[in-house]
Order: sequence, then structure tokens, then C-alpha cells
Amino acid sequence: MTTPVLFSGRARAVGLALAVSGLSACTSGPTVAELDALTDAVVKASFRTEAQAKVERVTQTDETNRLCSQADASGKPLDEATAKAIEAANLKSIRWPSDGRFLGDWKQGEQIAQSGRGLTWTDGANTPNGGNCYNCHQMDPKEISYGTIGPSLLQYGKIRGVTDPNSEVSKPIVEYTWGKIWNSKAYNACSNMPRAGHMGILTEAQVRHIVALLLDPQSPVNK
Amino acid sequence: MQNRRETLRQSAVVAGLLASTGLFPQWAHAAFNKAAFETKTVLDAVKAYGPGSITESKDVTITGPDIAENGAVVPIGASTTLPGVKQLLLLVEKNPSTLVAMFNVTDSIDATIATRAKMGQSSDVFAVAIMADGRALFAKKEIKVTLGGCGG
Amino acid sequence: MKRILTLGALCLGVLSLPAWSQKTASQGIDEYRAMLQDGNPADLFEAKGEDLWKQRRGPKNATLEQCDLGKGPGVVKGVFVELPRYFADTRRVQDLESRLLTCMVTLQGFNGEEIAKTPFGRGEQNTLTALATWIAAESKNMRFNLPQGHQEERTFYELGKRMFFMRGGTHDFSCASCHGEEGKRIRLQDLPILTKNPGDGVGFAAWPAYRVSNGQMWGMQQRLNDCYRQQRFPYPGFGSDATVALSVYLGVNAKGAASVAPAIKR
Amino acid sequence: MADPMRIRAQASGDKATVRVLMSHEMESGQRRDANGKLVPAWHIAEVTAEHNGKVVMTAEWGPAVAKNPYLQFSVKGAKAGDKIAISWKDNRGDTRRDEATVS
Repeated sequence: MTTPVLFSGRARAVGLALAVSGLSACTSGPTVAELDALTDAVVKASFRTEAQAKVERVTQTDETNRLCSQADASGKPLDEATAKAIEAANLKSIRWPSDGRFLGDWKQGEQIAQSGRGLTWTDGANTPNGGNCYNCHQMDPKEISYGTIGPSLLQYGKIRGVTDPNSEVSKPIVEYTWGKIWNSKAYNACSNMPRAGHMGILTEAQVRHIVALLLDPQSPVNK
Repeated sequence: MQNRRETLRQSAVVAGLLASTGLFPQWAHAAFNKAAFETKTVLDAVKAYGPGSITESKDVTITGPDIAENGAVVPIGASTTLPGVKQLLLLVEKNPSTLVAMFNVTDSIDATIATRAKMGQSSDVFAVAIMADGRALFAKKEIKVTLGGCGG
Repeated sequence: MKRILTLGALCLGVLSLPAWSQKTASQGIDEYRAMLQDGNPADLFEAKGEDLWKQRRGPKNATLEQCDLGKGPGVVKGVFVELPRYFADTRRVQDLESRLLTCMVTLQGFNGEEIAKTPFGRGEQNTLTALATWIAAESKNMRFNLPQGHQEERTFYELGKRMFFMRGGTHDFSCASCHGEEGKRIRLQDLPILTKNPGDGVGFAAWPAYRVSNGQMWGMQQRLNDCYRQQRFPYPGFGSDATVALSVYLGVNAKGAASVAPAIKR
Repeated sequence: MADPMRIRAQASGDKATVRVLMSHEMESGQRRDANGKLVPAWHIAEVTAEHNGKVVMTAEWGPAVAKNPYLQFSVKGAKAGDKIAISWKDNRGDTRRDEATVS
């Protein structure tokens, strides 16, 4: 190369220079497939591991993320069959509570819902992860600092008629709630919501507390 | 408006000259009252400047937002229309030390000053005017502190 | 990381404000933000940046006054609203900060790789931030109009779009998770939609900005870096093609938006 | 040496509004470093304002004044062309003095 490599990683500089200079000769511009390949090369060259944030988090994303990203970028939603297949695969991966207990302590659930900590490269590896719930959802009506990316969960259990979460009639709602938190993509292939259990963000015990926050009649969410 | 580049160039020259000739202002005008800045209550902070009590007054004004998105920077101000004000104090009741700033007011300025404070939590914020006759008059206002998005 | 301890504690449990209705709270915050507009500490960095541009520095003891930011050597006014763009001499699409670094290397003889590796807020990274602040300020109120004439600029737009929609990390977040829809917010923070022009002085048209939460001046590179941090992504290299491509996507989408940079932010 | 201040002084009627930005950490003394040790307070402690060489205001500041401090006040009788000087001294003894012309 005649121009100085200023600060780029060697692999990136070479890879991209070849790819881009090859493309620039072509007046019609790169094809979609070429751009997709170029994107992979750029991602690989641009990101690096920092503390617990390993580079594999972007170089080895799963099929669900890959297909949803492609759909988002193209502006065309996934076809029905692909969406169903993604949902089925994610549903299969849900781990149900090992002891059959779905509900924990809503007070601890509130703390987890409030916390946005964990898993960034500046968080200590031993920091307990938060649920980030309030970043996107309204929950306890007393908390006015809530986000609106997800739907309001005000009165979540009450409006679904859950008066006794341990009763047989409540079972489908209780299970859905657990499943949605554990792996949101089981119910909506390209949901914006993280897969808290599936991706190891929250522990089984933490998910139990969040379920309680949403479904316990004593929880402020249902008051 | 003043040309900033010129201002800066002038400033640097002036600073240099003064540094070399020892003409920095007399700090005696504002000898730092360390004790006042270690007090834990509004009254104790005022006492450090003389007055033994404080009285609420409509003639003193505290300005600030009702809610501060971030406690690291909270715009607050103190003013009074009363003649004979000697000092203006700004205080945040629930900070580890209450006193934020004290201004010695002369006849050459309006008794109106504004700055920005740090607030550790929601708190009453006080403006106190210490008068030439020794009275200390105050106004207070609650400022709520919250934080916006919080990704960790 | 710098954080006032007492404020750090708040971050875990954002204060609940029971007595406040939703409307009053957001009005109160608007009032708070308006109060901060007068007296933006970014001014301090702007003045420093102008000084650094004209100062003889580095192994070659040279100024940056011959630096070409896209409109010819030494032209500063108006360059900000047309970056990133393709540069023939480096044969790369570069944003303001990576281009400034090129000039620090070629004109002043600095070690570019070393500066790129320096963490934000230290050493010569502070120089880049101050320079970017001043150069952005010289285009204040001008409207974004990134060039898309060169094939590589168009390729970078397409790459940037893919970066914007790329889900990953532990939380499956992409940029679009937060910035793909109109009228959303995280907690009380309004989120600009970045797939189109979000309006004057919003999103791409607001950085570099002074952040009151930590008292730091941030350029666009650091802003994107922190987006990726919060997305739970791995670390994007300074001036990496991923960040430059993303900037091209945001900047082209912001066509017509007036720049308010350097802004003041929460 | 500390970075320069930014001083804007604008005449309006029979007075001039002075706005000052100072470059200073204003370390609170409440923060702990990575090792859990308290970082000592480091703040501007004394401020002096002069109009054409005459002291018109002095101030004492604690560490609860926000980082990169902002100060606003109005000087009576100041008109275009007059000089406004601001000086500060911090609790470590560092000082800075800058001057601006009223516009």
C-alpha cells in the first residue's frame, strides 16, 4: 500500500482495502451479497474483546439475530415460515423452573427491574446483572422514570385476571410470563426484548422474582 | 459581540504580565472560610458568617429547576431586591456539606448571582442573604434529582 | 471511570418521584435543560481546540493549518457538515476524528496507531476531542449535506445501514432497538429516530457535546463507543470502519438538519 | 497551568451581564477511586471579580460547585470597552486570571 496505515488493525486494512478497491471499479456498486460479506469483514476488523465483552458477541451471533438483522436492514419483515421456525427453536430452548416454582419475591423483582447493570465492558464480571426492565417498560406506577420501547406493564397480572398465581386457571399466563422473560423470541421472532434467561443475563432465581413483580397480586404493579 | 480570539489573546497576555509582576488580586478579600464549608446544616453554615438565626423572607429569591435530570450540574441562583445586602449564600440541605458558595456583594453589582451546584439527591436548596444589620434572610425551593436513561 | 459517589448510588435505583405527574416531570426536565443552554462548558474545549490547531506540535513541530478536512488545506468552515467523506490521499472514507488523526500523523509526525489505542479522555485523545469541538463549532447552524458521489461513500452508507440494524451482544440489541421508531424513550430520555432526519440539532447533529453527567467533552467516536458499550457489544476500535460507516449512515440520513454542535447533554 | 476561562461581558442599559466558564475538575471529595480510596477534594476556593481594576465581588466556593464552573452576575455602571477581570485560586494554590472587554 502506498498510503500509510495509520491506526487500523492489519487484517482490517488489508481485507477492506481489497474489498473496497475491488468494488470501486464497478460502476453499478456492490451486490447485496457482496455488501453482506463486506459487513462481516468490517465487523471482524473493527471490534475487539474488552474485559468480559468478548468479540464473539458480534462475530458469532446466532441464527435468530442474523435473520432478524437482515430483515430489519432490508426493510422487509421475515416471511411467516421463517418467523415461525425461529419462534419454535427459541421456545424449545426455554428452561422451565427446576423446582416447579414460577414466582419469587416481587420486592427483589423490583430491584432487578430497576437495575441496568451488568455485562458491559465496564461492569465488573461479578456485578449482579440487572433486568433493565424500567428502561423500556412502565411497571410500578410510583416509578415515573420508565421507558416506552416496550408496552406498559401496569396492572399486568390484574388485567389478565390473575388473582391466585398458583391456581390452575392462571397457569397459562404464568408460564407465558416466564417464557417471555426467559426467551422473548419464542413468542415474537424479532422482538426488541432481550432473551434474559436464554442469554444468561438473569439467573433462574432472578427470573422468578421478576415474574412475581408482574403477577403477584401484592406487587405494586397490580395495585 | 466580542471577538473570542482577541479576548483569549488579551487574557493570556494579561495573565502573563500579572504573574510576572506579582499583581494578582489580594486574596484577603475572600479568605476561604474552611469551617463554613464543613458544616452540615443551613443554620450552622450561616452561623459561620456571623448571624445566629435565619428568617424566611419574600424579598429573597432562589432560582433553580423543579427537577434536575442530573445532580452533577444543577443551575441555581440567589437574589434579593433589598438594599444593604452583604453576602449571598447558596446551600443544598442534603449534601454532605450544605454550603455550596458564598458571595461577598458590593454596591457595584446587582445582588443577583447564578452558578451551578452538585446535588447528591433531591433536597431543599436555600438562598440566604446576610444583611449589613446582621439579619440573615432566606428563601428555599425543593429540587428533585433524577437520572434519565441508565444503561449501567 | 469518574462518577460522584453519591450520584453513582442513584444510578442503581433511579429515584422514584411519587408526587409528580408524568407531564410535570418532563416539563420540569425541559426547563432544566433550557437553563443549561446558557454557558455550555463546551466553549472551554472549543477555545482549546482552536489553539491546538494553530500550535506547532509533534515531532515535526508543525501546526495543523494545512490539514485538508475535505474542502482543501486549511479550510475549516463548513467541513463538519460534510463528514465523513472519501479522501483520495488515504483512499478511505474518514470521519472528522480519524481525518484529524491523519493530519496529526502526516503534518505533525505523531504516532497514529498509538493515539488510536489511547483511551478517550487521555493524552492526545483530548487533543482530538478539543480539535473536533472547535471544527464542529465553526459549522454551527449549517445544514448536514454529506457527499455520496464517490462509490465508496455509497458503499459505506450501505455498510453503515447494516451496522445500524445489526443485532448482537448478550441483549440482542441493535442501534435500531432504541433509535428505529418515532417517539420512544429510555427511562425519561427521549430517543431520536435515526433512520431519517430526526430534526435540527438532534442525534448526529448534536455531537461533539459536553456531558453534564460526567463533565466530559465527547466527540462522535466516543458517543458511538458508549452506544456499543451499553449495547453490550465488544469494543469498537477508534476510527474503525464500523464506526465510520455508521456515521455515514447517520450523517446522510440527517441531510438538511442544522448542526448545533457542540451541544450540551445530560 | 490551568486552561483559560471564557468570559463574556455584555452591556445592556446601565449594567453589564458577566458570564464566566472556568476549567476545573471540582473534585467533590466524596468520590472513591478504583481501590476504594477517597479522592481528596480539589476545588476552586476563592473567586474575585474586578471592573476596571476595582474589586466588585469576591466569593468562596466549596467542592459542591459543579465541574467546569459557571458564574453569572451583573456589574452596575459597566459599559462597552470596560475591562472585567476574573481570578480564581483553588485549594491546592493554583491560580488563574483572565480578562475580557465589555461589548
